[in-house]
Amino acid sequence: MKLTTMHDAIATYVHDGDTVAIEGFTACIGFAAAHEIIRQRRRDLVLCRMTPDLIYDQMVAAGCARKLVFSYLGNPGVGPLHAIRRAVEKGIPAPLELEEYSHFGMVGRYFAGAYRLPFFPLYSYTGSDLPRVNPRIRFVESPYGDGPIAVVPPLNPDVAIIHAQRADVHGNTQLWGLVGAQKEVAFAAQHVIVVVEEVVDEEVIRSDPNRTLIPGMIVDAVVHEPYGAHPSYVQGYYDRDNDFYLRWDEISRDESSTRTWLEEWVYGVRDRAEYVQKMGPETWERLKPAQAWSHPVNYG
Amino acid sequence: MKLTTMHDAIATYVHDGDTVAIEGFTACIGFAAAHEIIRQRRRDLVLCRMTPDLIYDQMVAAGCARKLVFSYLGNPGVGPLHAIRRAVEKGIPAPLELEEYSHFGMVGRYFAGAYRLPFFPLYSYTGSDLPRVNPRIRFVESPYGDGPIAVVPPLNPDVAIIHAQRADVHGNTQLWGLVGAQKEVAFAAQHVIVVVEEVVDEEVIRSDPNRTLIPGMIVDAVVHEPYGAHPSYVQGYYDRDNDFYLRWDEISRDESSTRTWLEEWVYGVRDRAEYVQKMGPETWERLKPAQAWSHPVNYG
Amino acid sequence: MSDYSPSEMMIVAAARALAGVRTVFVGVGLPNIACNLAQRTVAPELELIYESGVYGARPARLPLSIGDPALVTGALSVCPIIDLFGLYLQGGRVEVAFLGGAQIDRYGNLNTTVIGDYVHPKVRLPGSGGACEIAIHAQQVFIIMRLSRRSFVEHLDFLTSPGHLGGAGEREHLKMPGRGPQVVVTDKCVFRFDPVTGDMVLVSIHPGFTLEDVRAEMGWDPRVSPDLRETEPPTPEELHLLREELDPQGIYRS
Amino acid sequence: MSDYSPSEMMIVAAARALAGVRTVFVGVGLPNIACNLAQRTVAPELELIYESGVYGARPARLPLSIGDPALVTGALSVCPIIDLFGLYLQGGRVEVAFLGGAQIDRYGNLNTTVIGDYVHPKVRLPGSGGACEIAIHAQQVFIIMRLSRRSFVEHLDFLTSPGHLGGAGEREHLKMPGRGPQVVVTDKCVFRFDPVTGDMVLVSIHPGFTLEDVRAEMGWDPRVSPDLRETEPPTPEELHLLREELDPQGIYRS
Repeated sequence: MKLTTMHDAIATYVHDGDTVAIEGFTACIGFAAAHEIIRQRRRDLVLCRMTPDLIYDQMVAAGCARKLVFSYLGNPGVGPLHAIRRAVEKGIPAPLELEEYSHFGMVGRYFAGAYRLPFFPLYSYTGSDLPRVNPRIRFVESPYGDGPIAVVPPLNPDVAIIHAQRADVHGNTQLWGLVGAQKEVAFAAQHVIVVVEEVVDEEVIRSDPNRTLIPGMIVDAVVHEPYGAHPSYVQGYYDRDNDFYLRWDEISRDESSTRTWLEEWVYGVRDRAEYVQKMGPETWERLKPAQAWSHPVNYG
Repeated sequence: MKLTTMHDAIATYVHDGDTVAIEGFTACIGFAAAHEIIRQRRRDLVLCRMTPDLIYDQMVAAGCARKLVFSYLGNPGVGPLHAIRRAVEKGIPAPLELEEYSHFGMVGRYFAGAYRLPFFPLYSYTGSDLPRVNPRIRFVESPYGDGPIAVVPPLNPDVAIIHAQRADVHGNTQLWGLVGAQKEVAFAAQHVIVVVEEVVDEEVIRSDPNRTLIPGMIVDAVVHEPYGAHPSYVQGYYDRDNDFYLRWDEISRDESSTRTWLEEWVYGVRDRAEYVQKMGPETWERLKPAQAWSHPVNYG
Repeated sequence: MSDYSPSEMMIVAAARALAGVRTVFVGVGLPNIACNLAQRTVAPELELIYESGVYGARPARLPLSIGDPALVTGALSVCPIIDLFGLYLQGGRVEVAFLGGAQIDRYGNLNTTVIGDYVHPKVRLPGSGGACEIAIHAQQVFIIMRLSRRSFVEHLDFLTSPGHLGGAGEREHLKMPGRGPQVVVTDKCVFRFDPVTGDMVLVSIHPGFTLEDVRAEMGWDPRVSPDLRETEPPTPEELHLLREELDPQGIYRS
Repeated sequence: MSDYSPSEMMIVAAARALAGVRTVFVGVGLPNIACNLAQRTVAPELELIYESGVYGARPARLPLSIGDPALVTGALSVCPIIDLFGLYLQGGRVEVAFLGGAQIDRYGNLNTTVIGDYVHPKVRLPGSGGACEIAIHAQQVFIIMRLSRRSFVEHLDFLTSPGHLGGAGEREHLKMPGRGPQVVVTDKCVFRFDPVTGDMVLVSIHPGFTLEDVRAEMGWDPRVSPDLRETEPPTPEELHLLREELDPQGIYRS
């Protein structure tokens, strides 16, 4: 029984200076966890994510991070991440160290971390300037005589935070739609916090074991947090709030409007439940998805 | 539209001397395909499979193979594979070359083949005699200063044969229960034959895209062959015929009883449909599984 | 200029370049619309692969990002990111991929990382994402970028994704499996690459523009094909599909 | 001998060794029954991991192979084989794994490959399966084998799965993450390993057998613990669970 509150999960497993990975490739991005980290005023975090997205833009604006490990710095389908650019280009609110890879390199780092390998080999980076600016990207010679191949080192975060559709109280977690790099980062991490839309009976999980992405044995805390991935989305539960992604482009252009937004929507609410209430029912009505149910399968 | 008969799929994609992988770890073993290969009297095949099981024991007894690439030679839960032992120990019906790995090494070879990597690194084989007898197992030095690690080379079969629960006519294939190394071997192979219990409408596949293990784009032929994995099993369709696994231990102890069995059940039937009929309805009644349906999920 | 926008001309030119292609690796925006148009015209068997892990998408609405839930609903397959890059891309299964960037040089090398110095950048751009490996592995790379002197530069500030590097043959020498950039579609013209030298050659200019218009927007003096011609303008059928079916809200028209 | 079989004694002794363990990597047969017994007695939180990819199985009947469909129905998770070996085993998530073999030496090294010469074997055995990597990665290895002079040998014909290799310290020197074999449960006795030398030490003899019975079945003269004792026989509760609930058909009794 690992069910706890977001407050307690963050207080227990996220410490100043930790290496933290909140994954979710466009979908299932753990904004509720990020906002709680901001509220608890964590500092000097090394934030890992393939696509830092608005979630790390907000955390960087709030001063939580000293470094990003990433592969694509953008507001998907919209434009740049202004707060991160301010930190990188102007040191506002503080300088931000960058350690960058390509997407395949980044997920390869998680894979190596999860598989306890010394490196992940991949045919990327040849001819690129990336290895020149990131000395962690190296090359090994194939012992079968087929030349050199790039490698990236394992990435083992102190804590990984995964948002998913459902889990049981032991942390056996099922995720569908885009599954990104969540399995790899969870197995790579020292501690795992799972945040879900629904806590379900163990029998629901057991009815479809191939759907289980993360087994309870590697999970430390389960947090029940409906709408916890807004403004990103959870397949089958709510759509992506594209309007907010566009609005963030405006809000974040300016340091003070960014701060005002953080005051109102992060520091100004006690928890995600209050954020959900403040957002108002029309938001959730607007983001309600259609029904598109899977054909069940027989495990008998 | 890739739907064809087993006869034509084998005639088109399996040639003398080919490297063939019929995967399926204990479950979904493609016996119908193997029997058709025997009937078409293919010779000098290099047969790849983590667990050669009865399927390759039968193919070796029938004289199809010149070599096995494998990781575990046994009749699971019963004992040795007598026909393969006769070939290895006594050269009956012909000598058989062996190239062996551990399970992780074997699936790592498929992974490297599928990912088009020069090798798959794994911390196996240290202290073991396996690298001494298999020079394809080598070691590379980590460029991060953490010492040597074993590697295995890619394995890219000419053809992979996958048995699954369902596919559409384009070869988009869904498999549940044990999924073994099927995805990796399919992507590693030059050609892929998918054999299924049911050919379903594309809409069934599209209702649950996370369940799709093999996309149609890599599939050459789809064969509809109910009970095509007997005496192994297909989760939700029929149970493992443990009685036959025990009986094979008796049949295969002796060269002539093995030949008699092949005459009756392989050469003596035209196709799998005739085998199914000859087996009789009481067999399929006996192997009928209980119902245990997955809870559906919403992809809206 | 006629009754279509430069974006529409770009989409149409890119779509035509996809004739007969079956698998394309694509982001959102213009390339996505170009692929949808190609599916309805020159490449009926085209399947789209998104780096988010989706294959065989059938979106009920225009996707607004590569992770739009509409791409997942009713798709043929969704796989983990590592498989998307390992099995599909590095596995050699992608025939064509679309790329773009903040800067491009004459060999089709692309910069999406920084303007200025890497450590103290003037402008920090998004970085590679999957572009670096897409550029290496896709059998062919198609580039869509608006022509401008700021973007078509003599020297990149940073080489994120390799094109033909220093010239033809370098990719083969480095054993890169993909053939590299094949075409650059801009709002004013189309370039292809000289197979002998590996550099860009202007092959067609969109109706309404001149060679001087093109030169004025480039950081180097482009080579011009002896067969330089005017780009075929969008047909009424192409414009109809674009405006009535693929992008009825006109999101990608301007 | 009392009213229980040597197999029952082995199962009970192995189950007791699992006290407090939470994750065990297991095949079918005696180890599987031992784990089921441990779940009901000394290790209530024990979850079984099968190399077929199953975690948290809840079989409605006794599984007859590691790929029995009954292991899948109602399991918590089923994963691809590569993840089973990569994420769970090499990932360091397995506390205890059971192994056995055709031959074992005093350091717990195991042979499951050949009797005789590798190229021209007298008996071709199954090979490694997952044993080689299990022996390297599981935090602890428990061995279950019947005691016999053919199996407990001075020199292995082939070293498939490393135990303590040539003695204590060799595993650490080779940076093997697991601690190697901890206990050998046989039908006549139990061995543990000397932490200083890495070789087997006889720690208990099952009721009804003598030290001479044990010596007669070994290819080397075993070291004997100064605290050598008689193994606690199965309790009535243990026998009841085994016979009435876990293996009512008595498949693994003899």
